[in-house]
Amino acid sequence: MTDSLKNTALFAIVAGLIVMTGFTESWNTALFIVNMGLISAIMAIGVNLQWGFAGLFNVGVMGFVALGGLATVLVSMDPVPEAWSAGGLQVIGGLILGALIIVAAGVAVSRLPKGRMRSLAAAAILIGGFFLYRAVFDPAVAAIEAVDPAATGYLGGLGLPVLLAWPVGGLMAAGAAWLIGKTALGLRSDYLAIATLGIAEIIIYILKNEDWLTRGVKNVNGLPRPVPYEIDLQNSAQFVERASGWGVDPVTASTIYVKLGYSVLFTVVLALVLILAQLALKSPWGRMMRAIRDNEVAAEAMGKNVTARHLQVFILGSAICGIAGAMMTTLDGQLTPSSYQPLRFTFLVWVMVIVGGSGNNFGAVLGGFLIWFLWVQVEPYGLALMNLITAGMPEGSALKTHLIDSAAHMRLLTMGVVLLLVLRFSPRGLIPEK
Amino acid sequence: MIVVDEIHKHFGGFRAVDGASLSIEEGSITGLIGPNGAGKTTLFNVIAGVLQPTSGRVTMAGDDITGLPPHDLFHKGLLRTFQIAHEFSSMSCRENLMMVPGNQSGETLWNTWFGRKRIADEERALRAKADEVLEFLTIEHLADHKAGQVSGGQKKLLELGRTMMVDARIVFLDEVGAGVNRTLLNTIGDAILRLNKERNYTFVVIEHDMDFIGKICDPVICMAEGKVLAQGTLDEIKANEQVIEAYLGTGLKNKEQVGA
Amino acid sequence: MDFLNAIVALLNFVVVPATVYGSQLALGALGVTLIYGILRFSNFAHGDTMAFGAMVTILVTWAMQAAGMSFGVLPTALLALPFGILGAIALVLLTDRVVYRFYRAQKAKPVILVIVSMGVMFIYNGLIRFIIGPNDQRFADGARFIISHRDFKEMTGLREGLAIKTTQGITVIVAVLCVLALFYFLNRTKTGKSMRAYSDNEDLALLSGINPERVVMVTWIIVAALATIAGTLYGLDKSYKPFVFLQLLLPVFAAAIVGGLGNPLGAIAGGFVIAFSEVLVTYAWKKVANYVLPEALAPDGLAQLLSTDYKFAVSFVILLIVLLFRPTGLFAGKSV
Amino acid sequence: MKKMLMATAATALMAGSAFAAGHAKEVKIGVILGFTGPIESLTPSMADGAEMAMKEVSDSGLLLDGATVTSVRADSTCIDAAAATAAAERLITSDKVDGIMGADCSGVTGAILTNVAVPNGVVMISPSATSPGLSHMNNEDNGLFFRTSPSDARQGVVITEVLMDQGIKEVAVTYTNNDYGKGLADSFQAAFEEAGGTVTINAAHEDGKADYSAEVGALASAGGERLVVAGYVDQGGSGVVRAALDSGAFDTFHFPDGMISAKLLENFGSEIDGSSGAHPSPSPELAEAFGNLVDGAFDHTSPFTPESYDAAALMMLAMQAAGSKDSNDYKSKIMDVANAPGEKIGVGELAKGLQILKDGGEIDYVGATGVELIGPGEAAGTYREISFDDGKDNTARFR
Repeated sequence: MTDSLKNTALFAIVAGLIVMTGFTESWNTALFIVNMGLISAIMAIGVNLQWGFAGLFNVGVMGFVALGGLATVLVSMDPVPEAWSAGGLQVIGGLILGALIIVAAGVAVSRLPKGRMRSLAAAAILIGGFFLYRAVFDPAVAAIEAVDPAATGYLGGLGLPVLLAWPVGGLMAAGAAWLIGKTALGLRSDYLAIATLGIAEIIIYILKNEDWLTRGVKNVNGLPRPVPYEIDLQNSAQFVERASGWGVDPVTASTIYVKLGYSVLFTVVLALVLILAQLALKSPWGRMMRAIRDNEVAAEAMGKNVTARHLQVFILGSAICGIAGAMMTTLDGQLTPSSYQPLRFTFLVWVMVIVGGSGNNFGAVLGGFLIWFLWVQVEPYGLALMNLITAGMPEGSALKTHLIDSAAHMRLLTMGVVLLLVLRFSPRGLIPEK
Repeated sequence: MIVVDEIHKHFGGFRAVDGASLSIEEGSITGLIGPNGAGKTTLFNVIAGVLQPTSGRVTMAGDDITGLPPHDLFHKGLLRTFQIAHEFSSMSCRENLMMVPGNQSGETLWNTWFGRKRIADEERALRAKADEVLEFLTIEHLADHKAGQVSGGQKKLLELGRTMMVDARIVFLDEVGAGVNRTLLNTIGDAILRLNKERNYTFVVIEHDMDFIGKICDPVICMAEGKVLAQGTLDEIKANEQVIEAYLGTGLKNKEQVGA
Repeated sequence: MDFLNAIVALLNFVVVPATVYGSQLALGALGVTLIYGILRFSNFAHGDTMAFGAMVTILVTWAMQAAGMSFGVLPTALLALPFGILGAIALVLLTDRVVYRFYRAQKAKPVILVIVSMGVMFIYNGLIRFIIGPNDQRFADGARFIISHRDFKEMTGLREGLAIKTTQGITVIVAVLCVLALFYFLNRTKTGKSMRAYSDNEDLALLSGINPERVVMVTWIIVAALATIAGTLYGLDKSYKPFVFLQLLLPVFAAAIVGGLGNPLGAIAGGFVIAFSEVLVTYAWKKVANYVLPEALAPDGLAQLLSTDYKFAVSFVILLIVLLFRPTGLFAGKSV
Repeated sequence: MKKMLMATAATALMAGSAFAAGHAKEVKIGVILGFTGPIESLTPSMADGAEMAMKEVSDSGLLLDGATVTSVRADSTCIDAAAATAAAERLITSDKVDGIMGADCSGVTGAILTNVAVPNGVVMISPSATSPGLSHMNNEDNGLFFRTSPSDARQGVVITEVLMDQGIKEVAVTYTNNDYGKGLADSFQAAFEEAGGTVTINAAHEDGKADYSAEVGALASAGGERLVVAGYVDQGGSGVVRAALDSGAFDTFHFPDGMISAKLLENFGSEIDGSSGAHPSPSPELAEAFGNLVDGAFDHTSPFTPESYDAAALMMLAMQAAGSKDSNDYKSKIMDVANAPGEKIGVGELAKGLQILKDGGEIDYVGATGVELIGPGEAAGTYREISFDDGKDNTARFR
C-alpha cells in the first residue's frame, strides 16, 4: 500500500467515524465534533511547527490558547464606560509605569559599573518601583472592579467584530511568545518544557485574578458571534419556510445551519494555515528548519542563526495556537479563565501531534480530529462498555455500581493507552514525516 | 590570516587551553597535532565561536573575532567540520549541501509565500552547484540518499563538501580522518589539496594520522597541556625533544588522572 | 514580650508549615531528580506514582484499622507504608518492563521519554480513579498534636500560639531519615556508587562493568519508595485526593529544577526554596509588624507583597529567574 | 455536499423523532455534571440525588399516565466548555432528553445554555451554578433556564444577618477561586460592610492545590473574630479550615452552603464548636425526611445534593402540570409548581404532588431545600442557620 493511499485511508476512517456518529447519534453531535476537530487541528499544527519541524518542546500551549481567548473579549465585547471613567486611564498609566520601572532597572544595570553599587541601585529601583506601581495600580483596579461587579466590573473590550479577534489573538500570542522566547529559548529540552509549563500557569493566574481585565473567575458571558443566533433563525419566517422546504423542523435546521456556518469559517482558517505552513516547509526555509532540528551545532556552523530561527518558529507556532484559542472562545461564546487546565489544553494537544505524526502537518490535522473524536466519544462508549462488562453481575452489586460510576474515567485511560500504543508501534505517528 | 593571542579556556579548575598563541598563514594547510587532552579541539571550539574563551583574543585578517557566534564567523568565511560527523541525518546528501549558502531568499517566510518564482530559480542554481560538489567529491551516486545512512567516511566527505558550497576563506577540519578507511582518507586528502590549490582555501587540520599530516600539512603545530609547544615542518616537530616528552609524559600523567 | 510574640507568630505561620511543605516537596523532587539523573528524562507520571503509592497505603491502612491494629500515638498508616511501597514498586517496575525499557533499548531521545511518561501519567490517573475513586479519603489516626497552640500559650503565657502536629513532626523526621538513608546508599554502598557513576557518565560506567538494567531497576525501586513516602506523608498531613497529586507535580518539578535536575542535594534545597518563597512572598506581615513596630508605625493594610492568588505564580517566577541566571539550577544539575 | 448533508441530517432526525413519539411513556432527563475534573468528588452524590427523584416518580406511575423516567448521565468536566457542549449536544440531539438537570460549574453551564439548550429549546435546571452573571442570561434564555440554588446575593445577606446577630463585626473571608466562591465572597463583603462590619481580608484559595499554609498565614495575620469559608467541604475549604484550626489562626468559622455536609463534622467534629453555618433548607423535618429517603444509599448531606433532587423533581412536576414533556410546554409551569399558591409538597411526596396536578390542583413544591423561585427562575431560598456545639450541628433558626 502506498503512503498516499494509506493516508487517504486514515482520513477516510476518521471521517467515517464522524459520519457514523451522525447516523447513530445525531448530526448536531457530529458537526460539533467536526468544528472542535478543526480547531484542534489548527492547534496541533501550531505545536507541530514547533516540535515536529524545529524540535522545540513547548508545554505552554495552554497559555497561548488562553491569550487568544482573552483577545476575543478585548476585541468584541462592548466597552464599559463607567469602568473606564472610574479608573481606566489610571490602570493603563500604572501598567506603563510598571514597564518604565523595569526599563529603568535595566538601564541602571547596563550603565552603572559592575559591583555592589549596581546591584543595590537596581534592587532599589525595582523595590521602590514596585510599591510606586502598586500605589498607582491598586486603587484604579479597585475602582474598576467596584463597578457593578455582578455584571461587569471590568473594562470591557473595543466592541469590534468578533472575527477580528482571531488575528488579534494570534498577534497577542505572538507578542507573548516573543517575550518568552527571548528569555527561555536558550534552555534545553526538559528545562524549556518546565519553563513553558510554568509560564502558561502564570498567564492563567493573571487571567483568573486580574478581574479588571477579564472578570477573572466570574467569566465573561455572551460574547458576540460571527454567525446568527439559532433563536433568531427560528423566529425568522423566511428561514422557517426554507427549512420546511428541506423537510426539516426549524429547530434542527437552525442548529445545523449555525454549526455549518462555524464549520465554513474554521475550514477557511485551517486551509489557510495549512497552505501557508506547507509552502514554508517545502521551501529553503523548511530545509533550514529541518537542518536545525537535525543538528543545531552544525546548522550554526553553516551560518544559520539558530537562536533567531528558534524564536521565529516559536512565535509562529504560538501565534497559530493563539488564533485557535480565539476561535474556540468564539465558539464557546464565553471566556472562562478557570477552564484552562494543562491536561486539556497542553497535554491533549501534544497527544494529537504525537499520535497524528510529528513533522507532518497532515498528520497533525488527522491527530486533531481523531483525538478530539475520542475525547468526546470515549465517554458514551466507555459507559456502554462498562454496562456490557457488568451485564452479568447482580443488580445493585457494589462492584457493578463502582465500575459504572468509574466509566467517566475511561477518558484519561484511553488517551494514555492510545498515546503509548502509537508511540510503541508507530513511533513517528500515524502519518509520519516523509 | 588567523592570529590566536594568549587564549585561555578554563573549565572550573581545569585549564583545557592554557595560554595558547599561534598564527595561521593565508593559503597554508596547517596541521595541529598533540596528545589526547592537549586542548586542540577546545582551542578549535574557541576559535569557531562554540566556546567563549576565559581570556585572550582571536583575530582574523586583523578583525577581532573573539567570541563571535559561529553563524557570524560563517559569513566571514570561517567554516569548520566536526570530529564526529555532524550531518543533517534526515535530509538527503544533496539537501545537506543545498542548505549551506547563506541569505537564500527562500529562507525568508514572506518569500516562501509570495516569492515562489525567485525561489525556484535560486533552487535550480543551488541544485546544480550541489551536484557539482558531489561529483568533485566522487559521491554523486549518494545525492538522494539520506545523509544519516551513508558511511562515516562519506559523511566526512559531505562535511567537506558543505564548505565548498560557499567561498570559504579558512576551513577548520577536526580529525577529518577519524574512523575513515585508507582509500577514502586519500580521497579526502586529494580534495583538500585541490581546494587549497584551485580555490586558495586556507586549512587547519587536527589529525592523529602522521602520514596524512606529513602528506598534506605545512607547517605543523604541536600542542600539549593547553599550550603550543612547537611549530615547523613535521620532521622538525618529530625531532623536537619537548614534543617527544609531551607525547610520552602527558600520556602517562593523563592515565593516572583518569584512574584517580 | 512582643518581640517573642512576633517570632512565635512567624514560626507558627511561616517556618513550621513551610518546613513541612518543603520536606514533602523535597521528597517528591528527589524522585524526579533521581529519574532524571539515571534515566535522563523528566517523569511527568511522578505525581501519579505518589498518588498510587499513597492509595495502596490507604487501602492497607483501612484493612488494618478494620482488623483493630493501631500504632499507638502514631498513625497506623506508618505500619501500612511498607505495603504501599511494595505496591508502588510493583507498579513502576511493571511500567518499566512494559513501557520504558523498549525506548531505552532504542536509545530514544529524552524528549520522547517525557512524552511517553505523559501517556503513563494519563493511565495511572485513570487507574487510580478506577480503584479508589476521585473523592477525598481520610485515613489519619493516632494523636493529632505534638504540641497544640493552646498548650503552647498556656505553657509560655504568650499571646501567640505555636502548634506542631504529629504529622508535621513525622513528615520532617521521616524526610530527614529518607534523605540520610538515600545519601548513605548513594555514597557508601556499591550499588549506590555505581548509580552515581552511571549518572555522571553512562559510557564510562558501562565500561567499568556496571549492569545498566540493574541500576535502572534499583532507581525505580528507590523512586517508588520515595514517592510513596512523600504521597503518604502528604496525605496524612493534608488530605488524600487523586486530583491534588497532579497539581503537586508542578511545584515538585519547580523544586527539582530550581535545585538542579539530577542533583539530589539540589532537590532538597529546591523543595525548601519553593515552599518558603510561596509562603513568604504572599505572607501578610501585618501581625508581625504590629508586634515589632511602635504603634505609630504599624501598617494599616495587610503589608502583603503579593496577594495569595499569585502564590503558585511565585514559585514559577522563582523557577524562571533561577533558570535564566543559573540555567542548570542552584546546584549545577545536568544540562542535557 | 452541504445540501446533501442537510438532507441526510434531516432524514435521520425525522426518523429519530418518529421513533421517540412511539415511546411517549418514556421521559428522559439528562444529568450533566462534572464527573471528572476539579469537582469530581462532589458530583456522584448530586447525580444520585437527581436520579432518586426520577426513581420516585417512575415508581409512582403517575407522571403523564404512567411514564417511566430514565436518567442519561453525561460528563461536563466542570471546566472544559467544549467537552461539556459536546456532551450536552449528544444528550439533546441524540439521546433526545426532555430536560437537563445541570450543569454544575457556572462556566460550563453558561456554555451549554447558550450553545445547546437555548438553540434546541430544552429546559435546563442547574442545582449549583450560583454565578450572578448567569442571571443576566435570562433575558436571552427564552425562559428555559432555572436554578435551585439561591443566588449569591441572597446568601451574602443571610451570612451578614447570622454574624451580626451574634455581634460579630470583624471577619476574614476566604473563598474558592471560582465563580461560586468569588461571587459569594464579594456579595457577602458588600452586604457585611453595608451593615457596618469589617472584612479584614478577602483572599482566594485554589481548590485541589497542594498546600494552604500561605493562605492561612495571610488570613491569620489579617485577623478577625471569625473566618468565613466560601468553599467546598471536600475541596480546598476543608484544607483551609484544617490548617487554620491546627495553627490556631481561627477557632470559629462561618460555613456557607458549599461547606455544610456530614463530611464537615466527620472532618472536624467538636473542633469547630462555636462556629456558625447556614444552608438552604426549609425545615428540619424536610432535611431529615431527605436523609431518611436516601437511607444511606449515598451521602445526602454532600453539597448541592438536595438541590439536585429538587431540580429533577421540579422538572417532572412541571411536565405533569403542563401535561407534556415538551420543554416549550412545561417551561412556563416550573415557576407555578415551585411557588405558592398550592399545597406544599415536600421531599418524598412527589407522588402526592403528581396526583394533585393530575387532578387539576395546584402545588407549591418545597422539596429538600425549600425551593422558592423568584424573578427570572432563581431560588429565593429559606436558610437553616446552624450552630455547632459538642461536635454536632444544631439548627438555630430559619431565615
